[in-house]
Amino acid sequence: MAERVDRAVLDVSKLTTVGFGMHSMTWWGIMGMMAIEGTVFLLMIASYFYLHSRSVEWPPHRNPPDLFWGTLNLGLFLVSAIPSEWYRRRARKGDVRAVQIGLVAVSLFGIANIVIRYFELLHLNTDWSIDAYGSAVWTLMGLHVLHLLTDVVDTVVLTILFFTSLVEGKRFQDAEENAAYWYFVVGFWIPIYLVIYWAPRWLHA
Amino acid sequence: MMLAAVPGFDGNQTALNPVGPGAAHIEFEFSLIFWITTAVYCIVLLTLVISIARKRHSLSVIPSPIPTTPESDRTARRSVAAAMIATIVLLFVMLVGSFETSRALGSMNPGNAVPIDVYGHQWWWEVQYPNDEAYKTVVTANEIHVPVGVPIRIHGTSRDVIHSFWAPNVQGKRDLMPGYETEVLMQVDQPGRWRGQCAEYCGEQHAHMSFYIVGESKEQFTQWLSDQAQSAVPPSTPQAAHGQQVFLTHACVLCHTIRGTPAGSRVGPDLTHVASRATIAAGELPNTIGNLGGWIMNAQAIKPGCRMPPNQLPGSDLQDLLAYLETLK
Amino acid sequence: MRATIVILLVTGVLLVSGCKREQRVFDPGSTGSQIANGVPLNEVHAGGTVPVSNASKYEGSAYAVGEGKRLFEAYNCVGCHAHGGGAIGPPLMDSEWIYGSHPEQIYSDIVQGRPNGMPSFAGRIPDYQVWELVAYVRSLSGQLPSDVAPSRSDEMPVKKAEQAQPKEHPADENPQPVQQGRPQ
Amino acid sequence: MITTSVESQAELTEAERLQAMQLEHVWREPSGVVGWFKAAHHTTIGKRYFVTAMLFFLIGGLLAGVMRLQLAFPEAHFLSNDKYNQFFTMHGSTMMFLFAVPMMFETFSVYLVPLMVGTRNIAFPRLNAYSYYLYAFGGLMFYVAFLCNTGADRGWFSYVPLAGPDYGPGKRPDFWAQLITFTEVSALAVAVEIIVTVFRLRAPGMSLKRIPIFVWGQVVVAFMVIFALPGIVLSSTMLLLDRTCGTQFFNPAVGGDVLLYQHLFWWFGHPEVYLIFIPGTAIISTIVTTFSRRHVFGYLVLVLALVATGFMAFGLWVHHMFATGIPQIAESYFTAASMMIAIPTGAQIFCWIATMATGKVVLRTPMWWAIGFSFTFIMGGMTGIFVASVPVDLQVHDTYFVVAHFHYVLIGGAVFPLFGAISYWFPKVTGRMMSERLGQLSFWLFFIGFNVTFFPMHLVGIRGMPRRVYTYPPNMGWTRLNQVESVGYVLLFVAVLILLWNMIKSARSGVIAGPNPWSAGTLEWATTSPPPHYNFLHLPTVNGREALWDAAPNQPVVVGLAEDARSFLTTRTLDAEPDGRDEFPAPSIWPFWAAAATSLAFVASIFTPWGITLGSIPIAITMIGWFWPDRQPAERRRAREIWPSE
Repeated sequence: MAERVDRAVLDVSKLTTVGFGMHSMTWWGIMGMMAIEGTVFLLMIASYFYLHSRSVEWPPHRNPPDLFWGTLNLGLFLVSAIPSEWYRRRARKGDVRAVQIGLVAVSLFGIANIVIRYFELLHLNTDWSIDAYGSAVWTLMGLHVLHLLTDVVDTVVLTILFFTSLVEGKRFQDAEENAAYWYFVVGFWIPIYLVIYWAPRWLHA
Repeated sequence: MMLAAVPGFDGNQTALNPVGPGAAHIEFEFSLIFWITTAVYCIVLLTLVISIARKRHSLSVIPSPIPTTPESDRTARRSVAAAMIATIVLLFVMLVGSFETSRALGSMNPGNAVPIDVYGHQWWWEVQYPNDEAYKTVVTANEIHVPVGVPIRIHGTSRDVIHSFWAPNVQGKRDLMPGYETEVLMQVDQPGRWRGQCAEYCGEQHAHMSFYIVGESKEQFTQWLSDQAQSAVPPSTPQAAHGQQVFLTHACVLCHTIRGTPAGSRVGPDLTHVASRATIAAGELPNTIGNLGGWIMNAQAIKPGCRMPPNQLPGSDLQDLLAYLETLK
Repeated sequence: MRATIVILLVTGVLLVSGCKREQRVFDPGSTGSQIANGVPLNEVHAGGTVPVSNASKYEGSAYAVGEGKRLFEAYNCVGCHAHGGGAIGPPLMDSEWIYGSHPEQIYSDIVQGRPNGMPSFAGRIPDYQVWELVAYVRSLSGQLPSDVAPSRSDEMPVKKAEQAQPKEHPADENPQPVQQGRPQ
Repeated sequence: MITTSVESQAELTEAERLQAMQLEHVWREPSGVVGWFKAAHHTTIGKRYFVTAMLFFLIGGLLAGVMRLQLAFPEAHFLSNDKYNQFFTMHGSTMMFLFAVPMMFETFSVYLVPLMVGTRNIAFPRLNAYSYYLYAFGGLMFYVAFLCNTGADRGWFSYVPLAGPDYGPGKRPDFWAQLITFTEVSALAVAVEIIVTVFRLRAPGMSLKRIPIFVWGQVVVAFMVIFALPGIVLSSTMLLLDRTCGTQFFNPAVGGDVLLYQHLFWWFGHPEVYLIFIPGTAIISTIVTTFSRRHVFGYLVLVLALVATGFMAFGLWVHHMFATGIPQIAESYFTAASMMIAIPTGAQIFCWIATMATGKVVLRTPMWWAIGFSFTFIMGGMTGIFVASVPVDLQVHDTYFVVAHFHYVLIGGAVFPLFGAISYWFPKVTGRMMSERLGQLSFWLFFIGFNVTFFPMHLVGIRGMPRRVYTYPPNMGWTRLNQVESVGYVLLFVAVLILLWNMIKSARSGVIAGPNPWSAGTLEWATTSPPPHYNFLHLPTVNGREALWDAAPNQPVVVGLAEDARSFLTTRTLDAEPDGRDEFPAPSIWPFWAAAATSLAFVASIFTPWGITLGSIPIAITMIGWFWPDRQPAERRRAREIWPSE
């Protein structure tokens, strides 16, 4: 491109157009979202314990949620991190096939998580309209369900996208960030799981 | 140091005219902060104006930026540092003052305090003087009689939404919240009627939710308390007798209590000694027979949204009812 | 643009219902504040007249229904009817209506009283409070729109919030509102 | 008239003219009605934010006028108590959620930050458009509700239980809660955009210590938004759940707690105040620098002060709850923390004074607003110390003293800088100067009117007048002062009208400004006024804190970005060294549809718990439409991809 010779220039035409992690815009966006939603989760957990501090019995004359389904889901979440991590790394290499397989796998995991989540909700042994404890448990659960659903939808859409001819560098970035967001959903399930399933047991004792 | 001298701040609902140790402590801290901040404000803005005036430049031309070096900024740097130090010192002074005041308020001796229960309602104050013998418990409304020079322990909560109990001449405010029991220690050193008002927005009639703290000598107070402990006097005149019947056969009885009669509902204020109070409608109207009549006929026109329904009694019934209520000294 | 129109339409609907729902009449005026009495509803009487339309005015206003809920406690209706489930008095949440489920009928139940314990409020409370009670009582069995019926109370939850109450279908639901206020 | 020094339109070479045409073609905003809804350039969206926020400012001001009329006379019946409660709640909520934050944060950061850091557009432009539409729809919903007598009436804080299911009949508090949801989503979106813009899109050479203070201010605010708003996200959601789904968060009878709401609300509410005036102080730093004709004194101190204020803001929320009777130890901590806030604020003020004292002060209109700011904002800070001291607060809390205090802080700290900023950046946005005469006239009227209106509130507050009362008894000694306040309102009103008139008139017939009428130092002045949609013909590089003042004789420009696409340069966060090339998405109608779908879901959820559940389906569909890539640009990008070599 024609430039006046006397004008000092900084030529950037050799810079990469595809970047991962901190080099990708989307990564920063996702980080922002996580910061926001993470704060919501933390404040909700804080509210849970605040309500506990204001009550005599916890949970108020009823059993804590049944452990089975929640723990099962926890296990499933943790396992799902393996294919997720695998396709995340392959995405950095631009390996379409691997990313396709990984995304399909994680989508299936996600759907399984949702199904199990349904049974979890059936075994919380409380109701949101009974008392503040019930409200807190259900809201905490609801928040996580919301993220789970959103991310599974994202993943499915991205999976479909990866079977079209629209695949390009940006899509691999998306794939990587999708994995990152999945870790967020998985990661926050651990504290929430502990609060919902174990806090009542420990606080009860 | 005192700001109470300032005209306009000598009213019966102002923090700067303290009539008890609580408000007095606060007034001291208030004045301390007032004088410091006023001085600082003047100095800072004076400096600002002067420096602008000295460095003012013509408007027509915007001069090109002037180069600055660490050297050229040395004096500025020193003065800013000095100003910062001064700020921190003064803040510290005011902070200590604040802590001292809090401590003083906290250390008001609760030992022999007179216990009084206050319950916030939309939009009036229920006042109780608890007594070990329940039947001697005095229940009244919107008027808190206290002996002068004796610590009072106000024990309060709310029956509905959040209200805030505040009589500035006596003590700082305290919120009355559903689900919470709270305690305020206070003391009135001057006889008189000190006005208080709800200070937390509580709905339609938040503006008309006031009360009076009546400081009186120990004797007067004990006298008043024993009077209030009595049941209502039975009606002596036929008119009053009929008035009582009106009361018991109309809506009144559904909400109000008159001890010594079948009327025992706790929805509205206890009227056993209503005639002994100076105001009605939570301090809004002087307790005259005319106001009382208007209030009974259509409270909604006076205090829209309040819980007292209109009662369009036939003229004679109303007269008798009023006559009866007037006997409830 | 189109979506803005959609939004405007939605809000337009709210506008119509909203104005009525949010109405807060504090001073019921001379008619409303007349002390209710037991006269037959169809008989014209100073302030005592109860036009059929009157009910909707109260059943449309969330504030009026809320007041009704408060009076239901204040006037100790709960004493016999509990919070709608019934105890000494009949339940008010079901589709069973001994004296009819229409507002005018419930009005006269309250004003005239009924055999076996239902006292008459005639000559005691003002007309408009009766209507507020009527509106609330009908909300107990889900007869009112859910955006008008009260939400949960700040008490021990003993039943669904009125606004979440499924609509019961009384036997006399469909026939025209009775012209004659007296129970058939 | 003024003579603008330094670079007026440098003559373009033939090559540059072609380049300009090419960029103009690539970056042009879609035309037509539909195109209007596709627009995604930060200057376009920024202007829309400004107009909308200004509109709400006027409406809020008018509400205040009606209240002043009601309060001018004791026991007045001009407004019923029911109406008055709606008016003061609408006034507060409008000024906080629909004016102050969208104006001081969204408007200014969206329009100015990309220009100031020297890039072509804001990060995530489509999200930016989405945030605007949500904000607009939220305000629309709130006021349509108000028009049908469903105006929020429980105060801008809507404390439970008063706003709760048992004491807030109808749908008024629900609309309030959803307004919160609307505005918080848009603010959060912009916060993310600003952080990424500043961290990734700065001009080469603009290392951390060269970022303009204004940009620093907006970054601090963006972070505060991210961590503060979740507080009210939760509290308003809990409120809505309690009201519509029968949850028991705030029902003391079954373990609920009314203070939980206050804690969550003020966790947001206190930072809220700071994120309203931090942009204000940042604007003042900018104006003072330009009109003192020198680099600002104590750049580092100013930046640290902003950051410190941001952090401290989260340690003070309880000082709004002193009257609830909290433990002594907590009291002491929050008193100390609240007073400490005076240190960073004081530091900033001293630095400004030092800047003026060692510079050449040019008293143009923006500078007058800066001076007015000092008088009012410092006063607000001083009364802030009263409020910070627990014992004193127990007397002044919820009285007109506090009303006076926060109007001095917020009008002093936000509206004065805002009006200063308008007269300062107006030439950049419109290409024309504002009338100096009218500008100073409106300043003096506003300054006097403001003090006449709000100073007496201190006094009436100390005389015991509580807030949020729709009337007062005649014998309290409050009447005269209230009447003075009402008169002051008229002055304020006229002043604002003159300002508006000045804007309209100058936009049409003002003197042509040229790129840099104030010969200021920051990058937004390095391009034409108004800026083209590609912002800069050559992306600039930076050599100092005031890019234009410190530019080297032959300051390099960036070349090598594809000009047939909306491409831009990313730089590293710390040293702003070039890092990579990327491409902005094209304008699209989808953000608008997504916003519409979201709005429908929010409004529906006021009336049925299913609103969100079912409403999420159209949201999902529109979002997918939004993110689904177009074939042609995808192929072009793929053709030119350069992958990192690992």
